[in-house]
Amino acid sequence: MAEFIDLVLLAMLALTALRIIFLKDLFAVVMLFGIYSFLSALIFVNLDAVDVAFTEASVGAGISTVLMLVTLAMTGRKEKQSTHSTLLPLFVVLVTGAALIYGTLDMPPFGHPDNPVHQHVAPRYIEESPKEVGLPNMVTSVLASYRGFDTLGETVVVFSALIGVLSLLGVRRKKKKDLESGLETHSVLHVVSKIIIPLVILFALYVQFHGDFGPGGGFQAGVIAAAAFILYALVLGLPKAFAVVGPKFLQWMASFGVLLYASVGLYSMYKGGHFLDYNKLAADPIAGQHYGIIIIELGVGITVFAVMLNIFYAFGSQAERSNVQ
Amino acid sequence: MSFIFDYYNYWIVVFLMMAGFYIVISANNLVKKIVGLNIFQTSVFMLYISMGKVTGGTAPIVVEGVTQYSNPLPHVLILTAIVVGVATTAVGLSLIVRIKQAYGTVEENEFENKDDAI
Amino acid sequence: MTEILAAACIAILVVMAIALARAFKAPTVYDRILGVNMFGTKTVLFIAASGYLMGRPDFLDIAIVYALINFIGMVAVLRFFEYTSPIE
Amino acid sequence: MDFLDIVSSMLLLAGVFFGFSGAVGLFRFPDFFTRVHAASVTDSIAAILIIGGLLLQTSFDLNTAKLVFILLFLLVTSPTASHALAKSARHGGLLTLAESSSQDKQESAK
Repeated sequence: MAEFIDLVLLAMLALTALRIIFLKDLFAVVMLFGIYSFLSALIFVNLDAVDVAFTEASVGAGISTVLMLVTLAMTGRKEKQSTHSTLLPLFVVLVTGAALIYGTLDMPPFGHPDNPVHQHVAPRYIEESPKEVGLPNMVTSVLASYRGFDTLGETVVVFSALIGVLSLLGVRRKKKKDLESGLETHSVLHVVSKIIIPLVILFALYVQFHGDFGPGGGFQAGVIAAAAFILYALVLGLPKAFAVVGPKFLQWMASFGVLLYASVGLYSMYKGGHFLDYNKLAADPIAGQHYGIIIIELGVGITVFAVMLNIFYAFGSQAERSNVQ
Repeated sequence: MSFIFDYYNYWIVVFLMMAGFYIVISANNLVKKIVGLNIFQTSVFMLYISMGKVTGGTAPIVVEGVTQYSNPLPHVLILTAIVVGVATTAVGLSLIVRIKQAYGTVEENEFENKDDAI
Repeated sequence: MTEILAAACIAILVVMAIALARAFKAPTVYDRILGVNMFGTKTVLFIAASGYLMGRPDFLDIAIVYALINFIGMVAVLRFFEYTSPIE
Repeated sequence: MDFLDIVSSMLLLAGVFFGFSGAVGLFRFPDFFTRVHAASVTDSIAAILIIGGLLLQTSFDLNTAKLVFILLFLLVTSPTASHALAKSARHGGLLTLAESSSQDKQESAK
């Protein structure tokens, strides 16, 4: 049954990609790209990667699609007819694709337990991590503990993306009369959003602190909390969202999250261990691992929340300005 | 039939990768190019997750009575790759917005011509 | 019971495919948004049903995220659609 | 198969039937507003029936709470989304079938 679902979903994914190639209406392209992200998340669930599906559904389908829609609001929605010939790209793609298909025949068969990927480090993670780290979710163990240094790097990359976007666009506060929400007439939407936003923030907190036991964690929770505020900004307009959490405050929050993460590493060095060696944080190594993982997940969550919301603010204030002019 | 099931995921991955690649090299519009890049990126994610799947295994979260789990390592790599991917997408889109403000167009051939005029 | 759940999953897949077809080819842009929205809600139901089919129903969190992101995507489409000029 | 299972499978199949009829309505109905009607009404009833069917499968635990949360969330957001979409379409100048046909008549009368 799982194979059959896999077959159908992958076929739908391929059809969606094919349709995106031929569509000229960019608005439709972005909507289909949202569907594409949703479908790939569904396939990740089917292939047992629930944490990845969680991330793809919230980050890929949510934030990317919203950012692309804002960009389209500024750049226009019609793609002009291409001037160069399509024959050469088609030829290149077909040749590369044929070579890659030939290459896949050397791959080990899908899903076989004896494949080389499953031989070396994976069995150790599967068998030892519940004992060494004490968490049921192996993905969180590997992400936060075994590969904690890597995750620190990823958090810094997300932070520097914020710096890049802000230095390119910047967030400017506008005079109130310039900014008019396009959805001001939708009263039903106002009421419903006000009801569900607290629920969404509650759910984000659940994802943040339940990530050790089920799917979830700092990355996902940060994005979901940011999505709640994005909904607020979409429905009620940017000035009201600025009044709740301003861009300046978010910049402080983003750097605070990264520093929180790094300070855990420094503290463990102070305690006599290596950088990010959580075993030294408490007398009992397992308890130390728990403290370390909760704090660094919190740091990741704060950074991702602040970065995603601030990027949306930057795009949104540009869109409002180009709309007013 | 089992031959098809053994390689089906990889073939779809190659197809998606080439679809994204085709959009990137043939489209003039920069937003569409970003969509193509994202499609390409997702196909790579799909390749990793397909390799991590073990038939008969289940998601790598400990439950009682299960011994066979899928490989957690690709999941970790891809989880962080998705977040970094959206961060780079955001930077790319903000570059597009700046290009629109500077040249008044986001079509590749049009602003190349304007560059020559300047 | 497993057969009923499997049948329900397959039927929801078929409904998803029809909604996808509407999103591929639509007479007006609003029809396309309608198809995308219907696809999203049916996906939520599919995840819930397939969780029980596969015997790991503790992944319902993902269905909640889907429902949430689907709604926000819908609001964003409506919000920014008004900025762009229609072509159809 | 005990009583609960039978009720649950009947609910599931009924929900699937309504979902399917809504999908057919997306293609068969003549204008946009009737299509919104077909999609949104069946969306709600299918969500109630399918999640109700799944609820009978749970022993009373965290999963029950999550399913109820999903159901409430869908029941609040899905009609709201349909309403906002129909309202936007109306403001965007889309006409119902009756209006557009009467407009056609007026134009042919001129």
